Amino acid sequence: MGATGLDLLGMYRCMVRIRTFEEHILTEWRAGEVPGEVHLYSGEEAVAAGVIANLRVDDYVVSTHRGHGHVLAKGGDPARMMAEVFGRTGGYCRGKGGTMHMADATLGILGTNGIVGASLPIATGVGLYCQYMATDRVSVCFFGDGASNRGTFHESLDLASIWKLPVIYVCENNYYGMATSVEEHMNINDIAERAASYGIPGVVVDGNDVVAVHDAAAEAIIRARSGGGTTLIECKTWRHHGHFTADPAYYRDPDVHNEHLQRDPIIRCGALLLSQGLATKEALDAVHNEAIAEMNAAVEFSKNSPWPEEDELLVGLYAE
Amino acid sequence: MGATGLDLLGMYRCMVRIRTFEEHILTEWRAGEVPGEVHLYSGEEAVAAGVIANLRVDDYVVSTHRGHGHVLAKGGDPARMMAEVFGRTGGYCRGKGGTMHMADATLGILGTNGIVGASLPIATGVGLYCQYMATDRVSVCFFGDGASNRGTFHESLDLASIWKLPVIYVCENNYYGMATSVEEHMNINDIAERAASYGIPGVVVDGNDVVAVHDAAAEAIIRARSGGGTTLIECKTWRHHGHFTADPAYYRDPDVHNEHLQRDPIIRCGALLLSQGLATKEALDAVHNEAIAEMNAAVEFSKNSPWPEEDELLVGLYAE
Amino acid sequence: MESKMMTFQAAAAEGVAQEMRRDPTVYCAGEEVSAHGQAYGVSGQGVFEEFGEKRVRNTPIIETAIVGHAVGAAAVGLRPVVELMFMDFLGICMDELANQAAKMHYMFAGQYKAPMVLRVSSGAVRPAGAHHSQSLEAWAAHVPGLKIVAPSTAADAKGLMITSIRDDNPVVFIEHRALLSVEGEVPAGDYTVPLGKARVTREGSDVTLVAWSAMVPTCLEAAGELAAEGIDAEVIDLRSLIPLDKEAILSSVAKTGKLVIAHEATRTNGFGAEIAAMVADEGFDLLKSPIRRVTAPDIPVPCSPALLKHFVPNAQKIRAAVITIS
Amino acid sequence: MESKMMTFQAAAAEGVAQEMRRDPTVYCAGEEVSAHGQAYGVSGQGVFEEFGEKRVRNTPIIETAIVGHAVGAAAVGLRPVVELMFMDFLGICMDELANQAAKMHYMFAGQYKAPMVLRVSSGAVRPAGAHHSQSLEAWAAHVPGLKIVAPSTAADAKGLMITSIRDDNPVVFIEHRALLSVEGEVPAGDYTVPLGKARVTREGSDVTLVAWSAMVPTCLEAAGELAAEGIDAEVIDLRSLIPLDKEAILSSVAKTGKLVIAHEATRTNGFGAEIAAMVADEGFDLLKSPIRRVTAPDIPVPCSPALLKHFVPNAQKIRAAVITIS
Ligand SMILES: Cc1ncc(C[n+]2csc(CCOP(=O)(O)OP(=O)(O)O)c2C)c(N)n1
Ligand SMILES: Cc1ncc(C[n+]2csc(CCOP(=O)(O)OP(=O)(O)O)c2C)c(N)n1
Ligand SMILES: [Mg+2]
Ligand SMILES: [Mg+2]
Repeated sequence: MGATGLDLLGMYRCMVRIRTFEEHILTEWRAGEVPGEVHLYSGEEAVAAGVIANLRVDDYVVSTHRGHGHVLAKGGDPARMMAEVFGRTGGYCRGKGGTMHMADATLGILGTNGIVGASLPIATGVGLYCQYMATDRVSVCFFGDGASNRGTFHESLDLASIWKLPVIYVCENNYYGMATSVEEHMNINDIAERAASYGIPGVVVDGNDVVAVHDAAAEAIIRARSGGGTTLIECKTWRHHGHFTADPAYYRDPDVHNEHLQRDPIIRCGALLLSQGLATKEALDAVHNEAIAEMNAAVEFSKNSPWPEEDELLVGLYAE
Repeated sequence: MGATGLDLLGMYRCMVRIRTFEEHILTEWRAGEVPGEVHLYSGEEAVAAGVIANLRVDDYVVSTHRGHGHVLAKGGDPARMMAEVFGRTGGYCRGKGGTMHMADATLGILGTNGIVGASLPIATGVGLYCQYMATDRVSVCFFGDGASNRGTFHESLDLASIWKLPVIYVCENNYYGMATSVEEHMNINDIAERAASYGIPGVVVDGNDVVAVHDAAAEAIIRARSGGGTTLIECKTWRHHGHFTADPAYYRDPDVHNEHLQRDPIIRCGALLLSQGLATKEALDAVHNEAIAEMNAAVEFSKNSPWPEEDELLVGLYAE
Repeated sequence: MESKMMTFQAAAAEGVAQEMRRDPTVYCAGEEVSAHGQAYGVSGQGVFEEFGEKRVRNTPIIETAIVGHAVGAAAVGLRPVVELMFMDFLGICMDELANQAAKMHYMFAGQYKAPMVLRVSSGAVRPAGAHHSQSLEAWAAHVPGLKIVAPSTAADAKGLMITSIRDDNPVVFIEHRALLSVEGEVPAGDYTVPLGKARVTREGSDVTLVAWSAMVPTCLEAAGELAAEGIDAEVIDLRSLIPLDKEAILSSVAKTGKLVIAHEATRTNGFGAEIAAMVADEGFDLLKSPIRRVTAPDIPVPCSPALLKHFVPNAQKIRAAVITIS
Repeated sequence: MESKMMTFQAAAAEGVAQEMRRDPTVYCAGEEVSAHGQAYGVSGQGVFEEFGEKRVRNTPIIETAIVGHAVGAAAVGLRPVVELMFMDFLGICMDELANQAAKMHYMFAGQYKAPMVLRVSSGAVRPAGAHHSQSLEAWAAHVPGLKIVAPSTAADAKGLMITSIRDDNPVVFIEHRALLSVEGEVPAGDYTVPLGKARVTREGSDVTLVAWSAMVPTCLEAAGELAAEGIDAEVIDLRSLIPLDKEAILSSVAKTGKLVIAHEATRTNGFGAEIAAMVADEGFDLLKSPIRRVTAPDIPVPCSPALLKHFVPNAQKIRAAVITIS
């Protein structure tokens, strides 16, 4: 399947919005406006955009510490996301959650998550719900290369495979977990190989090629919707910044880094749109400008959003 | 490699001693002499005997809830083992441990273990010791098919593979974890396939053929001793009794059960010894008779061994 | 209300079955919960036969995923009743329980909740060794967002089970193995027992004994012995640890001025510590004597029956503790 | 003894490095402990450069195997110093810690021991959310066989680290992130601080404040404020929770008759409960007023700095608690 028939411009817009959101956060973080550290998604946009382009609003996404891209792609409101990162009451969780605990129940977003590898069992249970209720919905689980070594990976894929659950496990292999490279943390090249341990399909895709990601995910999701069960998709990608905002990422070879930057998914997608005549330069510029305006507004909203008051502290421990 | 050059009779004796030990326990359990439940190793003797025949006294074994076979094969004293099962002061752990917590530090036996899957990380650390101290010792880790789904399996093999540790992970696939069959608990046929997830060799062997087990283990152990790292060996075997002493194992198809009983590792090994002229019928009978005498004595010892007194209760929480 | 004699185990199963009939989103999952495995698990008991493998789901030996998947299923609309064969395995799934299930509602500002029940069988009964005997409720008690239920009677096993399944929060439901075969009158039908309401199992005026789960009958036994010595003990069955019925404890101590807490868990930082600390703060002026705790000693559970009998607190030890403050 | 000013973090690292020089069986392992990762981990700090990757071992993100492998390595002869990047991850390795490391010596009747140190960074400092802020020492305190160390000064960080590494038992070593950059005089050379010996950080006669880790400076601050109001508080730094220096607490309470315990962990079943329970039993006759606990509330740690500042107990709250019993 190629780019035709796809809403390639839609995916382009999605990626640009993610990138712009993240870069705005970085700017604000450097200006001291953002409390704590943030794990930016810049560079990995093709994964969220390509996979989630296949989802309906009633499908589910379970995300990670590096999760803004997933939330935005699933339809998250950048203003409420940004305000959550800023710790304000206008945020998705009124500031209680923060960047690593940001959810939108109306969109089936089960939250970014502070525990590496925690998304996998949760997404498995969500997949059970989809199957149990006899829906054709799917559960999409994002996790990193580092997370793929955790026991939760193994147990979740085992369970999903024997129960034939409609879960798509999407590994975002950005070649590092913090400063630890894939070569250091596992003894194989392709995480997708691990699918064989569970008798499910495992696919490696170029995670900087939004079309390739889209197509691999489409296949898996169509299969899952129709009762065909679980898939593991490994997307090879690259994070443009350090592990989190404060990390200068000196541990990465600058030459390798630059090489990877050449494969920027947004630039590639833009070139494809132009070369296939699917969009004009002006149209692409408009996408960028709209995103900038949107994210400026999100920052503005967040800065003006009130801080939570002390009387919110004890609210909401239990569901009543 | 065939049976020649092997101490086949020694392995036979090992298997017979294990079987006799276990059957004595079953008899005593039925007579109400054994407190609690016991997981018998009967039927799986070729695994312990075949693997451990390759080990030296300074090598290590990490065992499971179904661990008497491993302890005996590594040189454990049946009287002290039996007394431990009986809860007496003559036991390896003075009765504090019981059947699932039985160790002999002088023989490198790190204990049977009550937590399914707990042997794997422990054996990994033992393997690190062997490598760190620049020895040519190895760490052998036993675990069941059911245990191979636990997160500890995944994390341990990942760590051992990247550190190239001299650990041999021996999966005793007896087709069931309690009443749950392998088909129910995993979506693949051979657990050895999971080795590919860690870039290490994975081997399937007939776990009722002591020679096959021996040879597969020999290859892995020689490799590990010389710095060649980790191996996963899957031994397909069968437990003759239920999951534990009280389990009638109605969930197993009697025909399948009987078929498996035909492959009794002791009978097979005995036939091989006879056919190759390595032992006479009388010699084999003598092995059995000696084992019976030995285990009778172990039972006797255990029954006469004093119960621990209350003043032992608080002794030994901390190492001083 | 109509009632019948049944075991604790059957009563808990009846509670589960009734809820499964009432609410199609309730399902069970765990190791050996299906047809064949009922010899091992605490649940099952006819439930599998009625509901089949869609709703009574046998799992591999994967405690992390048993609890972890339940969090996801619960968040989006199911009501999982999952189980650990032994409470000793809690450490394997503590992250899922504490960091995911318990925190979800607060952390997401109410957008998600995790209505799930984690059934755990606890206690040192048959000699089973250090990994199959523990009572670890104190770990859960230190996790804001969980509820903890620990019935001592068959009727409560049913009534609290139904309430726990209907609760919109994660509930750790403790079934002590010594109680499973104990019989009692159990109300039929839709019988619920609220969480956070202790029961005065025996009224008395001289000393308050607080317990839960299998220590309740042990306290009653001790109270019987004490009565013969002229000491009139009140026995409080907490039924749920979280929420804790502080009022019941404090009003009893207001009457007796004396408090002894009994639990089978090891001593240091057991849940008895929380009760003692609460009373030493909020009920200090009511107290006439030191607060005693009768607990297992701070050791792993020994296997030999000869040691095990000294490990588990018994009526004699409770009696002796009461005597020291009488 | 010669000494020099250094940070808590550097002092802990010096303790580790000295032991590594002295004893070749001591090694470190954990996530991001090697050269590149020191920006993230609490350890490292020059240790990697000196000892290299054999003895400072970077691991994948596998907390279960980090702790689990350490148990095996320790049992046969190494002395692992392993770490969790955040104490919040304790639930991932609780089984290995509680069922294997802690039980080994007792369960095997002394045949094996597990001399290992589990370094954990704790506390809510920068806004990092519910999974990167917790203080979970109470879980470990309910596990017989573990020791728990929680220094509050740079000197203790070094002296207790050396003692912990030499201890033949598993030690959970808590390093509060708020303390890492705090400086203090640290004795050079082979400086050890015994476990189980609390320190009276400030003498006083009116009330006893008991704390550990980052709550010690907070209590000192509160004591300063109270002094201005004519209340003379004694501040006890426990330094280790297990073993617990009961004597130090009881003899202070014997003097003051009043006890306030401060900890950053959430309230219910925190380690403060154990201290209160111990004193309400063994020190009841010494007490003149209710025992107060000043703790975090029973909620997940909120992320927003606007809420976080109300979550962590501060000097004002400690002062206020003291006032209620003064
Ligand atoms: C269980 C757990 N261990 C460690 C951490 C600390 N940590 C946060 S992100 C991270 C690296 C994750 O790597 P990867 O899964 O590859 O995701 P990436 O950051 O590359 O997107 C680590 C170790 C954590 N949050 N949770
Ligand atoms: C972590 C854990 N979960 C569950 C159990 C209960 N249990 C004991 S043995 C067993 C089955 C183990 O199956 P397998 O690994 O195949 O070993 P086998 O008994 O067949 O030798 C189970 C579920 C346990 N002891 N530990
Ligand atoms: Mg990564
Ligand atoms: Mg098996």
